[in-house]
Amino acid sequence: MDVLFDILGSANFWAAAIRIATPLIFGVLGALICERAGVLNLGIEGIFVAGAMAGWLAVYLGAGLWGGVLVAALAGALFGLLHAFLTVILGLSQHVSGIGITLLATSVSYFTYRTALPDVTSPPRIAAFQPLNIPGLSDLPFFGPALFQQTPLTFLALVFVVLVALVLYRTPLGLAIRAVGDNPASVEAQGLSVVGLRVGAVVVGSALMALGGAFLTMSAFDAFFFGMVNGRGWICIALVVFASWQPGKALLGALLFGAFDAFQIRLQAQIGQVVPGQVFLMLPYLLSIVALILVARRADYPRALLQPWTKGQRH
Amino acid sequence: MSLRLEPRDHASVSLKLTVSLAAGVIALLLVAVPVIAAGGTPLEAYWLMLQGAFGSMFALSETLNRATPLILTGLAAAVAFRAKLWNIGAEGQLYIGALAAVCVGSGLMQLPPVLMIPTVMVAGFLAGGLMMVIPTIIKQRFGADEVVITLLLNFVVILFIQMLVEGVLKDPLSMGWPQSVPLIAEAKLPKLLPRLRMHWGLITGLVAALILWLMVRKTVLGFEIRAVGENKAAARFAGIPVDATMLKVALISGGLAGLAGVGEVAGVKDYLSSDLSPGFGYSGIVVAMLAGLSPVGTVIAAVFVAAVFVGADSMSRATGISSYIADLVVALSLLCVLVGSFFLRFSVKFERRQVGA
Amino acid sequence: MTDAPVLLSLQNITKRFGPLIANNAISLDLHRGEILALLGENGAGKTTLMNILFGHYVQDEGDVRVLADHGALATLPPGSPGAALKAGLGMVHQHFTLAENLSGLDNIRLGTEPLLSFGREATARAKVKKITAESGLDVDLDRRVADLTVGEKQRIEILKALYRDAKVLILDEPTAVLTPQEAEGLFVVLRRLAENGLGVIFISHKLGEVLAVSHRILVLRAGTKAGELVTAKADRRAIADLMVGKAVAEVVRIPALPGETLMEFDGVSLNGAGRQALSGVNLKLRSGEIVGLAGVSGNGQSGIAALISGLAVPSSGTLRLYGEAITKASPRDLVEAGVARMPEDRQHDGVVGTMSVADNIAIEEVRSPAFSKMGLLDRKAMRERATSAISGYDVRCPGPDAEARLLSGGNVQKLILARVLEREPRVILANQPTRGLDVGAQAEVHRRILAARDRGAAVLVISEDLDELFALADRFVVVHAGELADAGSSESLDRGTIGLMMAGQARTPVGIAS
Amino acid sequence: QELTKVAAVWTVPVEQQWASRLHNALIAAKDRGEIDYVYSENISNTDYERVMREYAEQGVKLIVGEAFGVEQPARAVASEYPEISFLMGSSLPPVEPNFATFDNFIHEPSYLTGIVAGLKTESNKIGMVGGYAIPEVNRLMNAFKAGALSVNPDVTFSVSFINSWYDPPKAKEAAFAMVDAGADILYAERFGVSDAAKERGILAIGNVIDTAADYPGTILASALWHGEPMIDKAIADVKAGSFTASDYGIYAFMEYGGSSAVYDEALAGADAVAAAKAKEAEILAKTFVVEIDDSEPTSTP
Ligand SMILES: Nc1ncnc2c1ncn2[C@@H]1O[C@H](COP(=O)(O)OP(=O)(O)OP(=O)(O)O)[C@@H](O)[C@H]1O
Ligand SMILES: Nc1ncnc2c1ncn2[C@@H]1O[C@H](COP(=O)(O)OP(=O)(O)OP(=O)(O)O)[C@@H](O)[C@H]1O
Ligand SMILES: [Mg+2]
Ligand SMILES: [Mg+2]
Repeated sequence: MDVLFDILGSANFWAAAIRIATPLIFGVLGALICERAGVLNLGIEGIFVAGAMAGWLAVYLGAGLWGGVLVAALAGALFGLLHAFLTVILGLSQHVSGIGITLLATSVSYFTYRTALPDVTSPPRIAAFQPLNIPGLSDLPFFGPALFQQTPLTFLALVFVVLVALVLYRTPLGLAIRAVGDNPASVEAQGLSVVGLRVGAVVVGSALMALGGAFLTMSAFDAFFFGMVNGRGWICIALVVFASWQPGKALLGALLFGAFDAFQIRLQAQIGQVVPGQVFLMLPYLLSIVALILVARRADYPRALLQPWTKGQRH
Repeated sequence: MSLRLEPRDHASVSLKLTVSLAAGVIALLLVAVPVIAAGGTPLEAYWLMLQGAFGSMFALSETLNRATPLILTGLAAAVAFRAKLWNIGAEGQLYIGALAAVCVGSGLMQLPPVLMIPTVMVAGFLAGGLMMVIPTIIKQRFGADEVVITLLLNFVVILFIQMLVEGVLKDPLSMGWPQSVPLIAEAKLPKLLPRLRMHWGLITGLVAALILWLMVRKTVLGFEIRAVGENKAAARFAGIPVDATMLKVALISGGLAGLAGVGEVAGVKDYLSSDLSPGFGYSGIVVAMLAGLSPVGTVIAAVFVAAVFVGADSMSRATGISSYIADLVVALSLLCVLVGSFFLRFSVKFERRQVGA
Repeated sequence: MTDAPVLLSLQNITKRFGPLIANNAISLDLHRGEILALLGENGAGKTTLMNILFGHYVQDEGDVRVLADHGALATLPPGSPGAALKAGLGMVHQHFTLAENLSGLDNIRLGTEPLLSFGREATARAKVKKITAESGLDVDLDRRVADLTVGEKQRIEILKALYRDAKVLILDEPTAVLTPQEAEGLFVVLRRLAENGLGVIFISHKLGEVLAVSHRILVLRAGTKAGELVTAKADRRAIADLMVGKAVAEVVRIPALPGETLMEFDGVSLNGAGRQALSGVNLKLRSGEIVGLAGVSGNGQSGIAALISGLAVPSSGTLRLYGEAITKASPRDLVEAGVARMPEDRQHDGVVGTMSVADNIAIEEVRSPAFSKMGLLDRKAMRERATSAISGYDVRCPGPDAEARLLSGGNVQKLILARVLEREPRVILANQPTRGLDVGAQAEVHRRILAARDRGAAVLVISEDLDELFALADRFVVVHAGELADAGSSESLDRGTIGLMMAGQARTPVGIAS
Repeated sequence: QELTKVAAVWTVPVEQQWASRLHNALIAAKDRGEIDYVYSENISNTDYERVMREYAEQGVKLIVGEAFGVEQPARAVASEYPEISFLMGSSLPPVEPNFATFDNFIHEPSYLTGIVAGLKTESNKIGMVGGYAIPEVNRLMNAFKAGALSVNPDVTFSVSFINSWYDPPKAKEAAFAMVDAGADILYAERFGVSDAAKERGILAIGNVIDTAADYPGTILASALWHGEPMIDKAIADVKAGSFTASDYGIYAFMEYGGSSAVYDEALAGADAVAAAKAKEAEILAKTFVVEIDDSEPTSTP
């Protein structure tokens, strides 16, 4: 019990939870935007890799850090555009296209990395984002180190949560995105472009996912490694459902996941392995399933998710 | 000039062939980009890919060996997707099937091969099936989305397997490496040809495809699965037991993925470890969709995907191009074939339209 | 009327779907303040024409011209709903185009404000309130559309058009899903709007409505313009003949000879989902008799239908079939016991669109020896049954292997009739049997139901169309707020009485009250 | 004259510390013009046998790789190609006539870095972060612990495994957790751990490769593995036709120059380095033997 309170009472634990959650926040927001518009984007895992690689490589080749962030977002947007072309414009299977994008984005990133840097034997480093020191806030006792000593990308992620929520619930654009994910005919009948809205949502959503990847190589770490995304994209797909497609709950879900991970790492470090480590690693997934079961009945599924739309066709 | 799309009712065989061929050619043209970027010559690369996939008995056997689990996971996805049961969990079901095979086939009981092999297969089938039945029940009871649950269960299962092969199932003779005790000789699937890795799992896959084909076309169950998949409300209204049908689909789907796992341990590896499958479960989804969910098409698509991978991988070795190109070629081929499927559903017409002044 | 300026002009519109010519060189003019009714059989091309007008479809030939601000007709760019909306066209689609996850107000606002702004919800609300006050289209603007009744959804659809200051309002079968009262309310609104200068195009299969509300009638037949009439000089027969191309025979009902009770509701209650809820319902369905169930939609009709269909079980009370309690019967049990069920929503519950006509005809009985042996399908028997059903019930389709989704609504209904009546059922549930069907198809369905009754079946007809109930029912029951009241024999009833009972203002028919 | 063709089959990308030591040694041999070197990286165990066979069919003379996950099939391939020499990382014994084995036995320098860490720690808490608890990792961690305890019995250890070979952000998080729990020295089995040490201003012990330059002021000492003695010996044996199915693992021992300990004297202090060097001399003189313990290391209770 003491250990529990020790861990939960330490500012570093909360800082770690937020840090671990950051890439998930980007990813879950991106997936949420796509799905709200009616497009499932299983390309997320690959888009994470592409963002991680492209952003890092840009900085390694001399771009500034924010330039790298931009390049990562562009890379994500590009794969998003491909996914949108296949699923929105051609109306092809969102499952297959998504898995294809993951395969493509991952292999293109790995291939590019290896072909661009054939002879590295120790991964080259960049000067990554450093935690900000916000005068006043960062120095607060407990709350300073817990909340306000993060890198700029973490704050960017939080800004995006607010921004996405604002756009979704407070602007006509958000109204249109929510409508197109529920019934594209409603949007078309009101003179808006179903294709335009969906393509836009997938492109922007994918750019956000790529920022999740960029965080890994430009903030959480300072080098690119093969396999370093390690399933984080898939977790976001689950978190979106957990969050019932709402940005606020998405943030909560990502933070919970981060907190759990930070907690199990600390528990292992402090009291060793009382049970096999895998049990802890499994728990977030099992808890997500339990949470899903609890929220499922109330979840407000975008009804047009997975449904292609072709103008002039009966649906 | 305007461009317009007209849905097709039917795609003729010759159209299908033309489209597949065109997709293949375009994929190859695209592959030239990374090949040239890595300093290779495309024509040589194409030839080496073909050689690598089909150029020798060994190459062919390797292609078919890789296709074996893909056929089974592809069928698993195809049968579930037909019923609109989105099973993304074939990867986990594969591992659970393999786990069951190891549990019953590593010395727990002694039976002659004629009995042992079927026992191992049935165990793997049931275990994999159960792994899909559970999320299906959860979906029916609580309305929780099966895409996410099956996806999440993949991670749970792999961690569970890691735990077992580092714990109770760990082979005391493995020098500390996390792997299970091996299967006994009687439980192993015989090889089809000496010195080649192809094994009886391939036959299992082909037979499964045949049975599914019959089921879809000729049986009441197949009829009911179609009805439930296409319109649940109408099926329920017409008196088809929707939930029971879904559970049958779940059992078959998970079971087939479980059989893929059995094939990998009993036919290829002999023991279980947490790296048994390089994503066969996920590739199965791709295979099934490429095949348009048709059982026979699944076999063809599985061989195609396997050949592309094995051929490209082998090409990378012969040319010194980074071996990551293999996945890149698979991805490009997949997307090209996917785009091709668009032309099977729609005909594109260019025409002049009269619009008065 | 024709002196008023032309608001909208269609010029030689032609539209082909593959080999089919859905619209063949159709021209029409719509004037200010005019209500134009567009009539035609199912599949005649009405919806297609309106979809072209509104930019959902792109015509192959011809022009759409709309009165522009400068006072002359301007050609609309084809295929752009946005342009149509801008030009002042408003459309109420045959199938709702609402986002169910949004509120009514949000559906109305959708697409009317700059996308990247903070929106003007308050202004929008005020404007909608003003329109509702003027038109009488009252509806809760803040409820999620998913929670609204079909009538309310219909009103939201109309408000969507009016909100954009439409000059022309197109309504594609707006009354197909409305109760008579709701429809009457809509007509009042339409007349008022027309008086204010709006041009209205109104599609309906209900000739009574058309005669009551329109100024002019345009009839389409198989994609071509079959004729144009001034309403004041038209009558039912003439219109029907113009639509079908031949005379439509009247359906006559001979008095019933009720026999034994086949199905009985004995104090049946049903909890749960509001619109399904029933309390203490008593109802007897007797051999050789048609019972008509009247009621404003959402008062429990769907509960009664669900019970007879086997989709729900009573939470208390007893349901009896042939004298035996069947409190836990599944749909399959009921089918096997000889209960024929026609679903309310035929596209949703009646057919599996991507399966063939033959499959859909056999679907209730695939497990019976007629269509399968030892789990293997007997495809030949299925096709034979389908072939005979197609000719026997005049199901217009390319053949038994055609996918059911390609059939029009009327033909889907005939397919379902063939499926359930071919087994000579003893109890029949006909739920909205002719909703959206043209006059010819309606007559056909009515004839079939009456024939089944004459054969000795017990029939329950649920309909929101009182004309239909009076044409079919021997006896009336009325449902209000989950309670069922017996209204007695149809000969002794009039519309006013039924209307009062539907509104819950009388428990028993006036005059029979104790 | 044709160069001796050598192929390597790696289950990990060649950046991975372990593979990189041998990969570099092979590249060096190639650059010296001794061999023609080809390799495949990130090969899954399912594909491993096929890749071995493809190289065998291409007529290479020596195949270097890791048989850990594929012991049986690797041995089967070797037995089918007796004219080819196989030098495989393996936990099992070699097989005549052509299947030689090796492993990274750098427990000796690990022990020495343990001595430095044991003397240097002030909080008496050392954090250790590993990938998976497999023998190759366990034996180094255990030797390190033994070294530290030999000079400072009060040291306690926290051990955690991240269950991945490649997740530096995660390794970094695990390391942060150690620091939060009071560790002032981190044993950096994986990439990511030294980053945490540097960021929090504490010390780290390097493993397998020398990363001191990447983390100035952080790496106290490192236990290095040198692939060259073994690779060069194997190449020479193949060229001379004298390659035998022996255990090449011994070439990782300090006496063959296969491993070494390096210290940052400015950080470690002269005393600690002297103590370690004294032990090193004993090891080289074979008066002291570092125990090989492959069991899973655990945190001090
Ligand atoms: N999207 C489409 N693709 C192909 N054919 C179509 C399409 N829409 C309509 N059609 C064809 O056009 C014809 C006219 O259909 P339409 O929907 O206009 O009929 P309608 O007059 O509105 O019928 P109803 O009274 O049943 O609403 C149909 O017979 C159909 O074959
Ligand atoms: N996707 C489609 N492709 C081809 N034809 C279609 C398609 N959808 C509908 N149709 C055709 O359009 C015509 C009208 O269809 P619609 O759904 O409007 O039927 P309906 O008779 O109006 O039924 P309801 O009144 O119940 O809506 C039908 O004849 C049908 O063949
Ligand atoms: Mg219509
Ligand atoms: Mg209609």
